Amino acid sequence: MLTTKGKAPIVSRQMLVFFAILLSYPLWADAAGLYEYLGIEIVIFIIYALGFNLLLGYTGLPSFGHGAYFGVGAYGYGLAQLYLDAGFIPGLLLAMLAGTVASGLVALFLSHRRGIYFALMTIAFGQVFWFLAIKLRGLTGGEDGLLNIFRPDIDFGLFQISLKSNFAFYYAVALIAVLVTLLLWRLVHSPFGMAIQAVRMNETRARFVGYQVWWIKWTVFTLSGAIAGLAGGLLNVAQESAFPDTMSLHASGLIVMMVLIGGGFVSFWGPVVGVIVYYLARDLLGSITEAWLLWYGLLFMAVMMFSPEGFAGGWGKLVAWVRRRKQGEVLMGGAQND
Amino acid sequence: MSTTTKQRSILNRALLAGTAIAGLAMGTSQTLAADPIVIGLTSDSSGQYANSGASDRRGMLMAIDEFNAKGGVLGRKIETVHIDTETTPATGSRVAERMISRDKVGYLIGAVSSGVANAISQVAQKHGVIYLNTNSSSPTESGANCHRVKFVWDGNGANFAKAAVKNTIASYGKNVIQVTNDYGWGHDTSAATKALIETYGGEVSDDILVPQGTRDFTAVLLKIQQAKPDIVAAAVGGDDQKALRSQVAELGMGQDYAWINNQQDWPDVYGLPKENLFGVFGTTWYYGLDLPGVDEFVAQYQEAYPDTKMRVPGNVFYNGYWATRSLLEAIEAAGTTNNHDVIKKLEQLRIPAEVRMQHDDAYMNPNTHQMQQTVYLATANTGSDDPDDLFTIVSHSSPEAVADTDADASCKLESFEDTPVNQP
Amino acid sequence: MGPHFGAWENDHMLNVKDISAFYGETQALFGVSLEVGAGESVALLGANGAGKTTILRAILGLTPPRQGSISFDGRDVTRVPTHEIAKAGVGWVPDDRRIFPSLKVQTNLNLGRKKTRFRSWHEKDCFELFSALEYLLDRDCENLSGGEMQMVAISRALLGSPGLILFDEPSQGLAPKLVQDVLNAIVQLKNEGVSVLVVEQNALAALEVTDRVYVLDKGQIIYAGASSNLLDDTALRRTLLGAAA
Amino acid sequence: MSAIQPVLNESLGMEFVTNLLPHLINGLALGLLFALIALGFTLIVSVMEVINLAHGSLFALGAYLAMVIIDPSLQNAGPIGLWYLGLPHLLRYAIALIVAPALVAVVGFGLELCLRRTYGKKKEYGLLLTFGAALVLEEAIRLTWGPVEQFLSVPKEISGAFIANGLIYSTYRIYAAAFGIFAIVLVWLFLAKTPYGAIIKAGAHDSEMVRALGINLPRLQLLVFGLGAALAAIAGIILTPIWGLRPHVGVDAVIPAFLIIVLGGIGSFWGAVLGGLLVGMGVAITGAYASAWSLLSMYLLLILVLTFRARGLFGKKTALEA
Repeated sequence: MLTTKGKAPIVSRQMLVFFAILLSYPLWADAAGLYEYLGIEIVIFIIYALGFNLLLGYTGLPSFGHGAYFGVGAYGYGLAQLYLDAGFIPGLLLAMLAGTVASGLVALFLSHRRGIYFALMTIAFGQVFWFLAIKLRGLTGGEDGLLNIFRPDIDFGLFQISLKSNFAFYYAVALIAVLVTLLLWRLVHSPFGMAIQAVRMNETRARFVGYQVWWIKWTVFTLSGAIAGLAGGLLNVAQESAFPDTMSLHASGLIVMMVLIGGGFVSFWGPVVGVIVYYLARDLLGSITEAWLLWYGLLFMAVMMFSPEGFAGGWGKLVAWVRRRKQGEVLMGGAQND
Repeated sequence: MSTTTKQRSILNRALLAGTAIAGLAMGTSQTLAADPIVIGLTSDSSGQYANSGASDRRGMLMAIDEFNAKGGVLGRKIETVHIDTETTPATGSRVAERMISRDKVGYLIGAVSSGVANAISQVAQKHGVIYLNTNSSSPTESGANCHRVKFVWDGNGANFAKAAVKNTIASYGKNVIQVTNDYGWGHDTSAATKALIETYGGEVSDDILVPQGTRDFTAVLLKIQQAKPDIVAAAVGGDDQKALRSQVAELGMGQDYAWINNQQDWPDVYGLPKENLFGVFGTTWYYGLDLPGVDEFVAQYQEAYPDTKMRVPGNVFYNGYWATRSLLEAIEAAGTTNNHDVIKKLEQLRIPAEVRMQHDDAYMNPNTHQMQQTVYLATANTGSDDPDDLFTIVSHSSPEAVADTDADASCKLESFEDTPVNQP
Repeated sequence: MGPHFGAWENDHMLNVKDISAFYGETQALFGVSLEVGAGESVALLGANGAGKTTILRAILGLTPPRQGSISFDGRDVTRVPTHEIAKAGVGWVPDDRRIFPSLKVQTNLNLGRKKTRFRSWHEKDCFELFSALEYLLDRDCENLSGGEMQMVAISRALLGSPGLILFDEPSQGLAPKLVQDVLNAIVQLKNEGVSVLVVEQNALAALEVTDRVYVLDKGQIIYAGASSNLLDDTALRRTLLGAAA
Repeated sequence: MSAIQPVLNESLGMEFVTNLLPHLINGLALGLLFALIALGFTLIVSVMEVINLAHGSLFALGAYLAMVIIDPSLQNAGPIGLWYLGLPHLLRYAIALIVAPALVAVVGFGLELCLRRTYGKKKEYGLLLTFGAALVLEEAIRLTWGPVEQFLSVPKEISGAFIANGLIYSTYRIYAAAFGIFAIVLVWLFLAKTPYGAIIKAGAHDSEMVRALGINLPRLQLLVFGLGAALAAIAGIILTPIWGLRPHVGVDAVIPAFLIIVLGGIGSFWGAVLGGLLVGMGVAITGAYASAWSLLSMYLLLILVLTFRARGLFGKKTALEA
């Protein structure tokens, strides 16, 4: 179960490992048969997934339409660059703002809904946004997407850094990922983090204890929407365009899959693992077989059947098992009941 | 299609290592053969255009096999990498990035969906990699979204509409209803058609927009019946079009109005009942054309692909084949793989009619990078029992008669200075 | 192992041996053992949360014990699926009745009907036990009173021809007169040869209609003996069960 | 786009009504088809509280199998094959309508056995397992039959068109709608009039109590899942002659099914039927007067209904909400 206690180090050991891998990636990517651009997308989706897991794993609210806010961020960034001539950082802030406004509005409808009805409302709203992205072609470029975005320079006043190369842009994205990770890590260990977990464990009880449950749900949904918007904005820069497909039900379903296959319900790091597994599977299986989704689907089914808490859950169980073995404890038999 | 091409990048390394070891073992001082030219095939193998994508790819590979059989290009073998672009622009973008940066491809070929073509061409332009849009027929591909590195080989919506509209209004009447798929390609095609309808004296009394993903056209068909037009001009694509076709055919409404449909890609209609193929539509090529060389081409196809369900090559295959062949010929003519030189050769491309197996000479428009070629107007061939012989060619129009004149105005190619030099 | 009291060693209908059970990670039972003989009626008393219901759930296989064993009618049923245990002849009258509210009384009864190796019960036998039941058959269960629901719940269990019937708080929420009806029914069942295990808060009532008693506290058996002993010994009863008993 | 004409006078009003009537009929027919799609979905969700996202893939699989049964490629299969191909088209269609759903039911059994491992855990796990199964089935269909558009041939007895009031209507559409009514009634009779129905309802309400009555609930769940899968297949066989047949046709089916059961209220049989009719009407009417928005109308309808009625039209509280 995903439970955090109030006290946590600002930087944990796993975090250091993650940062080390993140920041060294361009140095060994080529040798490992990978490439920089792949890293860019993986890191962007890690940001997206970490924010999404705030909602799914920590608060227990399944959103199957989160692609909408990712997409709104992507379009937000693109439009900011095309019409407001906004630079990299202002553009990203506007992308976040767009994600915040869109998810905040939707959250007004959602924050009083629970369980399956919550999930279905997210689908319905997600479809509405997706539909509008295709329909409002004057603004969004329709199904062809919003094109001709360019990778700008980051303007620090005194000097500028060009993001044209994948190498430079990778580091920009990686630094943002470091910031987002630190921020979210603090957040889940804050009183607010305790509150959202209380909502997940028992919404009714959380209400009795005195939490303003709808307000917590609204805030966490909006926050994850803002982070999705940021990630969407980054993908827009990476691809130099924004496409409606990122808002489709399929794309929204995939982020849920990634987070869960990694173990978002049991670990802060589940989403990170899930995104990496998905992208590597796609890149490696995808270059071997056209039916890669068949194999990925089977893998996913197997995970849901045998280790529904994902890779992180399976890992956790393995670690616990090894530890118990070491201590020579006898494993207790019998069925577990929740 | 050979399955080995997909694993090429992995095989490459193994082969390279193997050759190196073999070379050492034999103790020869033989120099390694020149590096192969790697071409990235970006056609879809899943999603809405999966089937066309497969046909497209078969065309490319047949051209590549021809060249490899005579020793490759500039003495270098041609290898291919294929990754599914899933009929999804965002995937197209990533696949292009991967192919360029990891698989080190020199050229990218293949697209059916204009969204994917667009996404790939942006990446290609950034890296200066020549990209052939084989089969996407959106007018914007050689208009607003044209690029210096991109060449478009299919006829576009404007070409096809020009071929169809004049004829139909003269024969059937002036009152036209348009049915438009409510997305970019639909609107572009519909707008081009509307302008033509008005030019030739027709009147558009209604434009029924149908959202992408529509599976049930009964409401639309009821409206058409209530309005009783002479002509229905449909710009409905992909799966939607297939649903529309079967529903019109079922009601027998194909004969009641003159239907002008957009282009019919061969893989989309192959195997469907002929009554589903009502109305007229444009295409760039048909295997039943009575021209020299066609029979040999069909025979070559059947020999190369004895197991495909489609027993004859269609327009998508044709475009894929010719795009690839023209690129390889341009490289040979340029004597170098340098992208700027190859682009210049392609811009001057001119292929005689008898070589292209069309009625007119085809040539590249250097301002829009779209191939100018004969456009055929076709309808269902209900008179034949041959399951392959689906079309009757009604007429053919010269490239000049159907030229997309708006494209020249809206296309702004990047300068050569703004296009990175690339010599694969 | 708990002490043996008056039960016939070779004639056990139910034999629960040293079971431990958990709800999630919380342990609810700590090595509980108890027996019910053929044709015997046994009371299981104890405070709220002592683990009484958990024992019934363990017997039914709904909360299988992690340790220990349960046998019914000479057969080990520790890891057997619930429906098999029920088919072997264990009936259950749960504390909140658990009547299916969207169905008619008749349908509820039909759902319980089955054959076992024990004496077969028919609807008319239930009517003899509860004369009012006959007139309820066409009613929707949503509109039944508490007493009527209890009648349906007991009859539904009986139509399953049980050899042992588990009552969970049968008198809970019923008016005094109805409580008496239910208690009479329990006595009658025993007379018909059905073994009975009754979990009750109302200790005096339960002791009056049973042969033996177990008292449970914090998941452990703290007393076992004849019901009459505890009924007579007010001081002991109060020590075990609190001042109200 | 034609706007809705204001009803200024009697004759204009009459014209409006006569114009509208065919669209209402269309909406009704469409609604019945939507209800048919949702039928198996609602059965599984109400009995087992599993949102079966593989519903669409089973829908597609049913149609593909039926296609093969109607027109198998038996040219080289000897006398039995030739004999089979010589049977009337209508008979082969009828065989397909029985055999294909039965085969899909077997696939449904397999899926239910996989799902078993998720019972008693988070509801999302079951849902996601079926999402994975949907991917797998769709890819398997693509590998088996290719990505090509296929064609499920319909016997001439139920195809073609007829003219009424000067408008052409599709015979098949009438058959499909009638079949929709037939299937709805059949499922309702099964649920309301057979002992299985009572067990299914009881199992949906309180699975523990049902097991404690000696009923083999796992076997029942297997049966119900198989039945739901078979109903998905039947919907696929009926719908794909209208929609066309391709590997991802299932996605077109599963999303409306989803919306419909939520609209009607999860667990309510008549809610699902009403939800189907509402969506059908909504799509048909917007199709007539604001066609560009016809597909979005179902989502807007859902948002509207759920904003005012948290559990849909006839929904009750279920475990899916926790």
